[in-house]
Amino acid sequence: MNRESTVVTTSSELLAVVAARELADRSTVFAGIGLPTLAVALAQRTTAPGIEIVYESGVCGAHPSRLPETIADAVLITDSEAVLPMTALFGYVLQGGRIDVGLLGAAQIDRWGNLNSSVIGDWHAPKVRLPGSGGAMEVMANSREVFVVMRRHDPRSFVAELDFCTSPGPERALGDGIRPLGAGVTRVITDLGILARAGIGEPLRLVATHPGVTVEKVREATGWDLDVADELTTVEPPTAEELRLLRDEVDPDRVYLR
Amino acid sequence: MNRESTVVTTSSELLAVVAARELADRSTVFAGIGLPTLAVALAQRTTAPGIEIVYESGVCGAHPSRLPETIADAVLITDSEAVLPMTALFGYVLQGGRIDVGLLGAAQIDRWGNLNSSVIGDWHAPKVRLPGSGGAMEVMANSREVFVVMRRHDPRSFVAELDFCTSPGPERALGDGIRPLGAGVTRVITDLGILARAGIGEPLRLVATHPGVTVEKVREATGWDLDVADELTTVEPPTAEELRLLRDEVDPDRVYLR
Amino acid sequence: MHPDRTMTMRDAIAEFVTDGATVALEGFTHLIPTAAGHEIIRQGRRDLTLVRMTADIVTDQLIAGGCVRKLVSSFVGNSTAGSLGELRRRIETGQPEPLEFEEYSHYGMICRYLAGAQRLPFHPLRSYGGSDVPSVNPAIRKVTSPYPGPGGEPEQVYVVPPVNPDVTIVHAQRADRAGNTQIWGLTGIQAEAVYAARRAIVVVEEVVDDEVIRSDPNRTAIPAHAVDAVVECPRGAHPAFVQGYYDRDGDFYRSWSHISKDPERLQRWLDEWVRGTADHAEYLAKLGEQHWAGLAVGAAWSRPVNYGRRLRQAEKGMSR
Amino acid sequence: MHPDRTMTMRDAIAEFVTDGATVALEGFTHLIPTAAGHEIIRQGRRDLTLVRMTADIVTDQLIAGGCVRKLVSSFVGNSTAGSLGELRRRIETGQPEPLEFEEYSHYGMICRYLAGAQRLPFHPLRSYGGSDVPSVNPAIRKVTSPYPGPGGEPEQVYVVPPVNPDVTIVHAQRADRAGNTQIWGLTGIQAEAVYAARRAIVVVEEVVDDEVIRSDPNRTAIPAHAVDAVVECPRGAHPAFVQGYYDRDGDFYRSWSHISKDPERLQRWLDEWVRGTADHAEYLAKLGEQHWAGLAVGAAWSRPVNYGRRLRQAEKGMSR
Repeated sequence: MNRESTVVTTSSELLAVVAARELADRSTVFAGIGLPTLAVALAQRTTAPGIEIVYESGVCGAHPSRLPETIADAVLITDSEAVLPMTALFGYVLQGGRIDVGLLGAAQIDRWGNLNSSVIGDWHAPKVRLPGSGGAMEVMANSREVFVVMRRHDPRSFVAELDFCTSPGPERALGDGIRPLGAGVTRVITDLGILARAGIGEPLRLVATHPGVTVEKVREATGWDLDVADELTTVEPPTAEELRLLRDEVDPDRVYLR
Repeated sequence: MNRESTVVTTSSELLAVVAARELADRSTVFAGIGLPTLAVALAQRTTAPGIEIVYESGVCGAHPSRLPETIADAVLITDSEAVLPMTALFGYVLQGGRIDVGLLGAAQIDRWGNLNSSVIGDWHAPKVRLPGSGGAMEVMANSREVFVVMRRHDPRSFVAELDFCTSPGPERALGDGIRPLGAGVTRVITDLGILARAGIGEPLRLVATHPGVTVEKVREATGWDLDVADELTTVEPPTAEELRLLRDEVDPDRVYLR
Repeated sequence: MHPDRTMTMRDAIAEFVTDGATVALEGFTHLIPTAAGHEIIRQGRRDLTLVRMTADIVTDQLIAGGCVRKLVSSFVGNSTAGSLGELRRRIETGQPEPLEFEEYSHYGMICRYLAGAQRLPFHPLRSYGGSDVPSVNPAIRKVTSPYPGPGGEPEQVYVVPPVNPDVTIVHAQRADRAGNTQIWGLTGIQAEAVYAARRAIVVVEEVVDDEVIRSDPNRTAIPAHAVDAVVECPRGAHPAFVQGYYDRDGDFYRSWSHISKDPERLQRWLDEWVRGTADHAEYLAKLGEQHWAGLAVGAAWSRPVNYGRRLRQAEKGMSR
Repeated sequence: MHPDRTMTMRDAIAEFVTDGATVALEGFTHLIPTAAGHEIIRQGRRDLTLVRMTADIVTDQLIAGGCVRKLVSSFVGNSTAGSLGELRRRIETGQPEPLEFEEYSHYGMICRYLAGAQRLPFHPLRSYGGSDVPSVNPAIRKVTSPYPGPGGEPEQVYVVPPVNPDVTIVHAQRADRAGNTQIWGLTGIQAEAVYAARRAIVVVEEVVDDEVIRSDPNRTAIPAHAVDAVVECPRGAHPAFVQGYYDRDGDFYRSWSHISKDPERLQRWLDEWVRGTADHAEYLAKLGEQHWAGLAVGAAWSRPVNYGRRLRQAEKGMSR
């Protein structure tokens, strides 16, 4: 193992560190496996010691003996604090409004944070059939706010028009006559920087870039005319301590770190 | 204990025996404590060996070490086959249509089998405030059919007009624009005899009297002009074996037998 | 890392039960939060809206204690043991002051908790068609289904509105200090009542170590994230029972019909047993240890199940 | 007295799964009824409507086996391990024949099961507002609440219709011969899927004695009255896991993306592993006992709880 390699930071490490910082002081996170696992585990050790991760499978207060490979991995269940049936997890916890931050990914995102995880192309004869909503639509509709983590910031994913809107933000809900319960996407963390929006009615704006990334590069990688915040900052690179925690404590077997 | 006293049959014994016979070949019964407990326990030993009693508390397949004193008695839980949360009991079992026969009592019943267990007098300023529906309304709405057991057949209980309709039969539901799911009350077992009706749209008719009870006596004890079935029969008195089972096996401590 | 939510009963009631609040107490015959009800009386709370499916002895006591302005319930009776004297007086005679009563059926109440826990605007159910209950309770309404009925006709169904208590109080066998609460025997509507509420107090027979809870996570009916206070109060459900801990005090249930029948006797009882005791420990001391011998239960242990543990590569050959 | 509902897998599938039926298979990563799916393929069922929240490997196999006309689902993917080749071909190219697909979100599916289990005409939920899913699925509709929204305005909410499968098939750790079924670890939506169905088949790792079930009645997720057939089929969830019995076969999940990518390879796989085996025992024999050493799990036993036993009068003094 390569304890001293803090100079070279991988994309997974960068995204996990940035996401962990954004989770500061949150209580409950609804998250999947992979990058979100790393981010929450790091947040527990740094910015949000009391944070609890709730898994779509129904597990609360997991104490896994190994890094889980799926959201339903047996190691998440054994030694956990509660395993809820799906009716309780989706009905009482998620729709009941108990989640501070939902972490989502998607194939496409637009300027309002609406997400597509269903199809590329026409739904009736798609070029690519993607997995669909799963619980993503519910995470979007019910979490107080949503963070999206995108490994690759490019115009194919950051689009002016979604091919299909699977998980709509509050603006689309309002347009459909439905009262939204959460703020929708408030943070998008990518390999180029961070987009953010304050809440309903605001488009995503570039608020920070990673060191060495220009505003021009981010705007070129974005399929719509991206606004830039006045107070644009540069993301603080991962500290040696953050990297040590990730590499030595959170994922020593390199299950998700690449 | 008085093994040979089959001559003198108490009212509880009579009602329990008649109810047990009416439960022949039914699979699932939703029942309370007291007379229903005796009737189902006797049916299990005679007319309906496979019958299962489901309690409002959520207990299925009880094997109590003693006769239970309430529908939630601890002896019903220990050694039972399943204990369901209330959402499952009322939602999936009862409203889901899994109950063949619901057993109910009431303060008042009318010719259609509509029941009052809420108030005597005006609801807003009642002479007597009764317990109310509990789950009775749901038992009525959702069981395939309902048997009512009334210890005392008199004009105060068998009324032309209910003071208040707590648990309506299907005719009232239809009148309210709601599709009924069950047949409502099909049997009323009393200390004078048995009233029955074939189903929706039929009033209760006298179909059997206990030995020594005249039709006139039953009609006088009924607050409406009671129809009498053409094929009126006399209830077969409890057999020695039925009484032995009740007294020696079902309720040897005389918890409910009086 | 884990929050410690343990509090004394006095502090929990003082902090989370305020005058005028909507308070749900749940527990169906089993696990009734009696001790919490007594503490509400001791602290003299007023104008509460009390939500409770089966309004029973503790409800009668809270009403007699002057705490309750409005009752929302689906069954008002002393189990199979008789009447609730104070409740009947209030409703039948309006003396000493009237009690507002909002009446439902059991499933109506369950659906209100379900809607509350799920942040739904309403919950449909197949009850109430033709009943007089909606005529005295305008909160029970109808909706037309957007799908045709079995004969192709438009289908109507009754609905009830959500209930979102300011605080729900339940009693349970055990919890850890963070609030992960385990219940066995009748689990009732406790989880839904807690999730429907803005705040939740869990009163337990025992606060236990984390490992106890974590050895059987399926037993956790209420996860810690839904709990605001954990109060350890052994025998706090008396006269109700707690599966595996103590039995129902049937004599007390029967005696309540007599105590509550006479308003002066009822007030004397409250003065002596509730207002006259500092807390539940004093109430228990007054009952006496000998009283509990009659309510003791024997052992009937569940068989353990294996949750499994992931083996390291080296262990795998050996395990078979 | 107790009915004996045990059957062989062959007989249960032959009796309860008919051509053209609506069949729900549930189990969320955990307890997937794979062996039942394979038997459906062996028996050559056609034109099924398959209802399954997480359409995964067994779904891809059933589609490739020619059994499925229509899929009702909220997630179509091979977990985190890649794609479902056959499902994607059918949807993307319509080859070798098109697959009807009715798309929902997870909670949409859950609410369909809830409505089905409760005989409700519809179930409301807070999803779908602004989503394109209702535009491709006309079964998802809106209802106006009869209660005003928080600002007094009329409030709309989406609803889904009930699903009532002709048969639901689930896998579980254990059941008694009558069908009282116990599940631990992830319990998912299994109980609702069973209650929503006209018939239910429960496939279990072990049929156990009544006393095992009755020592812990809270563990019973599905009571006997809801079950039509109990099939004992150890290791019947492979490649999925069964908490406390065996672990997930991650290698198989990863290999499925490759197998299913090539339609001919996929058919060869079905010929060899499903159509070419007489039953699940032969499938297991083909995998080999050694394969299971890699999936073995260690021990993590739950701590027992006391359900209590009522004491006779004479015992009461002694128990304290």
